[in-house]
Amino acid sequence: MSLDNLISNWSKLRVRRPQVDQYKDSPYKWAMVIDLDSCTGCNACTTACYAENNLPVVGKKRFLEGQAMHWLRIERYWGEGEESTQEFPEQGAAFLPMMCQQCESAPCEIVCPVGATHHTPDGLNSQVYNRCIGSRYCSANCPYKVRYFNWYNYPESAWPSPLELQLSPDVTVRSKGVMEKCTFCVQRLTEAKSKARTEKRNVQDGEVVTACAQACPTSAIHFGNIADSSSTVAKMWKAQQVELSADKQKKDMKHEKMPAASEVASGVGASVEAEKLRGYRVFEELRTYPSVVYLERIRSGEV
Amino acid sequence: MSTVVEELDSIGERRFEPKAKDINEDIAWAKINTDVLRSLERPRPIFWVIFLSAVALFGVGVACEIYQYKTGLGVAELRNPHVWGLYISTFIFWIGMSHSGTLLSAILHIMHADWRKPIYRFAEAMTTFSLMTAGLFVLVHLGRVWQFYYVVAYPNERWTWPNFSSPLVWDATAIGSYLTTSVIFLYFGMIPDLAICRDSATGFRRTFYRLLSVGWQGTDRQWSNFRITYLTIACLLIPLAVSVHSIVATDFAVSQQPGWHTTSFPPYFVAGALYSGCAAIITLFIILRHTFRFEEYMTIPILEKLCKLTFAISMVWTYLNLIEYASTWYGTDVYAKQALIYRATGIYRYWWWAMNFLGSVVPFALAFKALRTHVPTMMVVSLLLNLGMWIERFMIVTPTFAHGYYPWTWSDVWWPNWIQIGIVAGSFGWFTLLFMLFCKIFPSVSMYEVKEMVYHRIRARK
Amino acid sequence: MNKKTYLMALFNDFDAAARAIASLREATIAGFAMKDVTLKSPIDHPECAAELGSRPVYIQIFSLIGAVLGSTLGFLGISSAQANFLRQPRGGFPIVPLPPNMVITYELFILTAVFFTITACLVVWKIHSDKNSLYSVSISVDKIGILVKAEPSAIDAIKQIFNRQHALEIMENARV
Amino acid sequence: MKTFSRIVLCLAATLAGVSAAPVVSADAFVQGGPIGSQTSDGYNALGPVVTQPIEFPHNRHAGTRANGGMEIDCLYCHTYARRSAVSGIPRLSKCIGCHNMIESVKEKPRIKTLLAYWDRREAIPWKKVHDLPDFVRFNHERHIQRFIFDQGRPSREACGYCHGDVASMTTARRVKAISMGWCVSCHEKEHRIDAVSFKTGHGPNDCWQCHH
Amino acid sequence: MIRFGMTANSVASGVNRRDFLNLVGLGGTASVLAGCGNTSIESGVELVQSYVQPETFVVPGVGVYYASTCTQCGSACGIMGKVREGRILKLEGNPQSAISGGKICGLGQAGIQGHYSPDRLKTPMLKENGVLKATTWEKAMSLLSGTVSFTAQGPRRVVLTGPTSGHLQILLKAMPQSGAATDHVVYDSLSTAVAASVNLKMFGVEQTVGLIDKAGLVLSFGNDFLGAGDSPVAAARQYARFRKAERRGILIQIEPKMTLTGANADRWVVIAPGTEGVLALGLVRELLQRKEFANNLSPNLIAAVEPYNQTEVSHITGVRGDLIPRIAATLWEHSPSLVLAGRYPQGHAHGSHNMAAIALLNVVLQNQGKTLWREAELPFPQMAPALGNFKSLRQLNTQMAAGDVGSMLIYGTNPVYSTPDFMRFADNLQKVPFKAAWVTELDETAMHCDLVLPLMSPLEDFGTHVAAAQSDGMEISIQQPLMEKLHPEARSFGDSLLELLKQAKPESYKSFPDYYAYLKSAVVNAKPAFDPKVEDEEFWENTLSAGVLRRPAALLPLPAIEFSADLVRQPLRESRDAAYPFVLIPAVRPSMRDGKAANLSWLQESPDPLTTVVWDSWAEIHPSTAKQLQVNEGDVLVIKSAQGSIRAKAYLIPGIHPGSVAVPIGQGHESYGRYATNVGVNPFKILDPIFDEETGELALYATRVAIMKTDQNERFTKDEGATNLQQGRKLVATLAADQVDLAKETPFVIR
Repeated sequence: MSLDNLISNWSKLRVRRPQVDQYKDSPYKWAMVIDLDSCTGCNACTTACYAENNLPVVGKKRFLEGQAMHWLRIERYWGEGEESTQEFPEQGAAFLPMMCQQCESAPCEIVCPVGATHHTPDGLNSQVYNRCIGSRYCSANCPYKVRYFNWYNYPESAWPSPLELQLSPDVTVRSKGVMEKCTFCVQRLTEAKSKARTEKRNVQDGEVVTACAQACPTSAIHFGNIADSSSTVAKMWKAQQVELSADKQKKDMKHEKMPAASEVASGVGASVEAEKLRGYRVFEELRTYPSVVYLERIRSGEV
Repeated sequence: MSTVVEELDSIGERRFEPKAKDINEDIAWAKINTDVLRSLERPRPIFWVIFLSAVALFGVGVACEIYQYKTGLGVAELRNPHVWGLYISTFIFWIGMSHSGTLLSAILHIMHADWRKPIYRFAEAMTTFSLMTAGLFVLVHLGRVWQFYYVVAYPNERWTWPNFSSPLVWDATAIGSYLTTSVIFLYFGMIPDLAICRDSATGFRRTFYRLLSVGWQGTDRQWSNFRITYLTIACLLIPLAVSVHSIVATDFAVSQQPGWHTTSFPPYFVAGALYSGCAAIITLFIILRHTFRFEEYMTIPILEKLCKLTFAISMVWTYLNLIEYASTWYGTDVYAKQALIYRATGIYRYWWWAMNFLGSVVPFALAFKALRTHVPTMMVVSLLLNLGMWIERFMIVTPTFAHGYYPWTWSDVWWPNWIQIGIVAGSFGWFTLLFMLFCKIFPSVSMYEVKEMVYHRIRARK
Repeated sequence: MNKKTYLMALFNDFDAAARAIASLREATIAGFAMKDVTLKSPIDHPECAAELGSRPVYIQIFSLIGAVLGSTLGFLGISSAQANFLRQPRGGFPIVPLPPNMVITYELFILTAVFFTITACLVVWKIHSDKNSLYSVSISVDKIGILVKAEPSAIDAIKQIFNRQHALEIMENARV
Repeated sequence: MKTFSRIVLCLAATLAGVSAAPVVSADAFVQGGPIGSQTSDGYNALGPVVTQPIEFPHNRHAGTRANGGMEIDCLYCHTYARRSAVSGIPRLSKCIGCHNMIESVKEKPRIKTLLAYWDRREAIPWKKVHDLPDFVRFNHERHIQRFIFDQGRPSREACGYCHGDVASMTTARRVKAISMGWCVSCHEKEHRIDAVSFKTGHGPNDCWQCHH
Repeated sequence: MIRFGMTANSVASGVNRRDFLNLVGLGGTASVLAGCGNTSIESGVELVQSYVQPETFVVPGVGVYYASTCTQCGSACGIMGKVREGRILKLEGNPQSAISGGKICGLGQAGIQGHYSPDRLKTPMLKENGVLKATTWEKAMSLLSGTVSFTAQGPRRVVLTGPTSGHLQILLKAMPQSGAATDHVVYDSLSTAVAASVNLKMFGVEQTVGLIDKAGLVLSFGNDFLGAGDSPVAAARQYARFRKAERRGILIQIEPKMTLTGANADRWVVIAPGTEGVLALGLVRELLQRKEFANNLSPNLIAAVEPYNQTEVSHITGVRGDLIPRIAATLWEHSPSLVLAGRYPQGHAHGSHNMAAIALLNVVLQNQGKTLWREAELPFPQMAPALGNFKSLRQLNTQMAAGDVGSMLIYGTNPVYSTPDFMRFADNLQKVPFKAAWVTELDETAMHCDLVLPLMSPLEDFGTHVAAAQSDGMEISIQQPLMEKLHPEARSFGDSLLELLKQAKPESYKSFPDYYAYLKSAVVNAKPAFDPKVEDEEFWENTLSAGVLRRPAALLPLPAIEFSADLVRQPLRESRDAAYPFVLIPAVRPSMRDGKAANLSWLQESPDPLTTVVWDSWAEIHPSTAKQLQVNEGDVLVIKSAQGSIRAKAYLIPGIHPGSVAVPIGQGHESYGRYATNVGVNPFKILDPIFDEETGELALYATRVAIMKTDQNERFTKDEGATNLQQGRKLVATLAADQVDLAKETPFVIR
């Protein structure tokens, strides 16, 4: 709170983010990999999220009015285009667990008038309930629409006694008029970091996971620290050639340069084809630089 | 004086062909005072009827707001993804309306268009009151309005500041500045008239006007300082007004959503603001002309000029609108294009076509002399234009929420509910209420400037 | 000074008033100075006021001062506030972003300039105001008044000049 | 107001062309000074008196020998503070552990109340004195680890930063402002990372450290 | 993670050292509800968490994990409960459990809500003048004692329960043995008794174990193993390994209405309801034509499957003709394969035949010993689960109607809700002079009882469970309290049973003061089978701490079967009934099962995976059917069978056979707490009296209905927005399996 802050901030923090080595010196950058081929759409993760994060049950009427409070929602799509072409969904349904993508360059962060949502040193997109005044600009500007607003005072109605005994004391219960969203279970991260600091070390891979990743019966959700290159998630990002600070993946550029169909048929382009990787981030072209990598669903065409 | 006037008049008749005069230049100055001050007299019963209706309408809005405040914004059927609803649309509408006063007083003042003089006062009042109404919507739409002071940059015990990168903070400064400046401008331009009121009033009203007229005696020093100050503020007000609505436009243009993220939004918003302001002036012009029998001041030729101005601005608006469609249509942003197609074909399609019809086709009525000199027609047309401009704001805000980036949250069912409509209606009651009070307390025609106008016109004929 | 007497003549039109002021200036009357003549009119009439001689207006200097102060202090204030906002690393964007500063500075620049302008104007009026000066309500209708402050010895000469220009009414008031 | 004065100072310094003169870092190694003087804004509000089930004499247990105290370390009783976010209240059996042995005071009314609770195996309903709003998460463990274990400060001083000199009170009362700015003012300061090195670091400035 | 068992003296001894499980200092919970509104710092308003003499590991503000077992379905997943300040906060999977492997499903997560439910029954209730009124346990026990008789004469005294296992099952078995009751009837509305009977007939065991992760291809006839299956968490874990195997496993799902498993299939094939057996035989016929079979074919078999040629099968099942040889070829190429059969083929009059045909396919594919096994031997067969069926309830119902039943003790089942109207079960229940139910919440059956007793929630109680299907060794799951009783009057069902048994056979049970003591002594007695070296107390502690008693045991091979012609009997094609042109599919929702979980608000608000509907019932129809009927989404339909009708909104879904309408099971409770009551409709009620010809089980999917459109249209309460397509955005991208090299993608960590 002083002049040296002013000076140092001008020089140090006037940087464009994300940049390539942004988390080179920092101990943590939390990120996820969600394998859509493993995801069965069973909703275990969403219920785990309700249990972990004190999410209110809004009831039928409010759900109907679009006021549901699920931080993590499972979307089910029947197709990719604008019209459904098949009579029967022969390759099943496509499920997508969608939660806050913890963007590196989050559209919500710049527009919040009071700075209630900001970027943490761990690369998370925070939401500070007590600072929020409820202008909902962040939600308006979120391309993923994963921010949920407390349209009512849920503490009054959502937990009739003794249901309120289930509420986690580590997570603030949100009253009316504030925005909330997936936090990557920040209460777990804080606890793990605190424990690690007491033991004078960094949080190790697998030591802390989000509630959804913990519950997922097929282990489709992987959570970890990509600042630590030895972590599973960092390895998965690397294997999928997804880079945090790139808005277009190298493999996709390769893919664009893919040979014509005739060449593929003659075997010329086969090597390029074989390199097809599954990792992508939703709406990468919007340059939000999300921290969640999805792995494409696989379907066998043999039958 | 009268001899000179008569002489000049005879010359004028010879030199200027039958073109209608903006105002009867031979009007006695004393008559100007009496005519205008008559509007401050004890109101007729019909005044109270309308006034109380306005209070009642405002009361409806207040009741809705109290309910919403106590229960949460959910009662307004706001939801994901429709998080803003009518509140922000109507906020932009009122902000836009506020640009009329600036246009008529400041811009036309600088351009020496003296026909503005009989009508700018109420336009300025409209500016002030519509800004006050717009400000209410900012508060109404906040989830935790009791914490609104978090937006204000002030040293506090939390050691926190607002986020200056947010267009909402720019909004707060811009609207705050504009409101302050508008009030100052309205008041300052009124000082000589307040002195007139002081001179003809008695009792506590005299004291009231005496305090407000800050010792105005019409001395040459007062006049010369007044002239310069007024001009300076007018000059400062114009860029401010332009910045205010372009900053409101940045609320959308700075965001990333399809249909909002448009470079042409700031000028488009400013044009829309001037447009809706002019339309509102025509409406109030006709109402005041009729109510206070200001036919001699708010004359048909002035109305005609206003209509021409409105028509010109409507064409600017139309152009900017088409530019936006064209750049989206031929651009590569598929999301924005889908959003545009959705506006034209989705559930809000009737509104979208209505907006284009009312905003771009109806103003052609202003291009015909027969129509624009016909007062009832103009009343209808101006109301239609206002409606069109309100729909424009609705169509900016709502379809993007309904059809944004994320298909899963596309919604095809959202319409505002009675709480939102009640609060919007209440805002009209609040505006009417303030405007009626203004008309009864302050002269809604600038007396000294009408005198200047006729004086200079007579001199010009010489 | 306190022995000076106030005298105000009302005229029907600006031409007469202008002629009266011209006569006053041409006449050399002891105990009377042109700076003590004030024109009171229902509308702004710069041509007539010009007869009184040069009376410069300094308002715009204050506007300028306001504008400069508003923009510099505003810019610095906002920057320091931003820089001190808990030093939170803000994802993707610098903590002291220039464009928003420009926008807000722009608003503050205008607002401060307006404040300075109007304050200056009101102060100027206050400086020149004279509580006991003569005033007639007809000035606010359509009459033009010329207020003169002079030694009692000069009063008669001035009255004569006024009467020569067909003054409608001459009011007199001795300073207490 | 101090905040404001700093901004003004900041501006004045900039206008005068003075280079970055650190305002805070001058007291980099001073971590609060004497107990009771650490508030950032001159606010030393004494909170309300809280009526506890037993008027516990902190001064008798933890006060200095000179004042008739026994100089028991804070962490002896408030033992949870070193390993949990909450410092907690010592369990009843801990009180009894000593007081079963001390015959001399067994007949005193407060001790009788205490023993009555023990006989009923009933937890004593102590009231919270330093009760933060529910959206604030203060972690005792981190602060104890840092100031007592890493820096080797006496617990009476370290605890006293926030709780005041409880050892001079009977039942504890709130002494410090405990406002957000007050917390931040300390987090902004450079603190030595341990007792021996001269490396410094400051507390986290991330909102989510305390609010989630 | 800190994991602890309950100390021995914590329950038995007088000193309550586990008072940390008590809710002390409720101030903490009052404050959680205050939310982020109040910004002021307060003194002296809340209480501090304070203990008398807690365990040393208890630290305020730090969660302690206890192992237990989930009882939300029969799969007996090991769970961990996070306990803090005497409150259980969250359930997680127990990594020591081979069934859950540290994972947990949504249904399991929501178990905590049943515990904290605001509608828990708090006191015993006795019906007086048709109204349930609070009473005392003394009175209740004296009434219950009346049902214990020492003679075998007189009307029947029945204990009716849902599926049970473990030591509770031993006590229940002892009830008729000791004379405390005459019958123990186990009822399960969603039983797999048809499959069990077919398995018994063909393989000699009721339960076979299919190893999904060992298969290269899984062909599933309507087996929703990922959703509402026998053990969804274990199956999902296997499925993940199956997908991530070196050669990625292929899943083909054949069913009339898409299940969650079907939604994950590589190829989902729609089939006319009830014709699964025909398709299976068609596939058998295709396979038999391969040259590998040329030498060792049974001529019986060839002759038996001869009629099921491609055209005929395609005609009957509606499956495209060219698909049949392709499926057969893929089955062979991706050997070892695994053919699974689920609820859909069982739920018909010829359900047994369907199941036999599908089992035959497994045999032809030679999957026994590769992917299909018998369970390992359970060291304590008396603890084996008693799987319910429908047939015995039907018999009981007849006895009740005849007035042969004198008393009925009901636990863990809700037949008034789940029996079809044609049985008139509720009316017949009224003919039973005395009926008592143990429940946590007043459900429909409890409302019809004379005595209703408050049950401890599963998170407050002790118990042991043995899963019906275990593919990895053999384990007994231990259930222990995670929290002190929330309602002091609630009691364990085991305690009540023990009390009754003590009256019937005092000498056998007098040494056990309560069910806990019985359980502990029984578990400790089992020590030699697990860890004979440790002390009894330590063994008990270790058992509680681990939450499971595990014995690594190899799966056993299935016997070779002799082919007989009656295995391939398939009915003639059903004649279409013009009055009831559609087949009703009462679909089982993974989160609701038979309706037991409908009172949990998390599950009510958890969108159905395929329709994303919440808090409601709906009728799924195919868009082509909808077009034909001129029905739009949200139109209220009347679905009418010969037995009655229900109303539900139409939901258009491509994943259903056009001749069917699916209505989910689980909703439509008349009494079951605030979250379940009056939500949706109950399709059980309109089922036709059609039963499996061999076993007498209710045919769940054989009811024929007519659909009538009404004028009403209501919006759906669903998560899905205006579109269910991706509109060209890359949200969920799909790659063909041959384009991906999964080996490059390691590491995957699958537990």
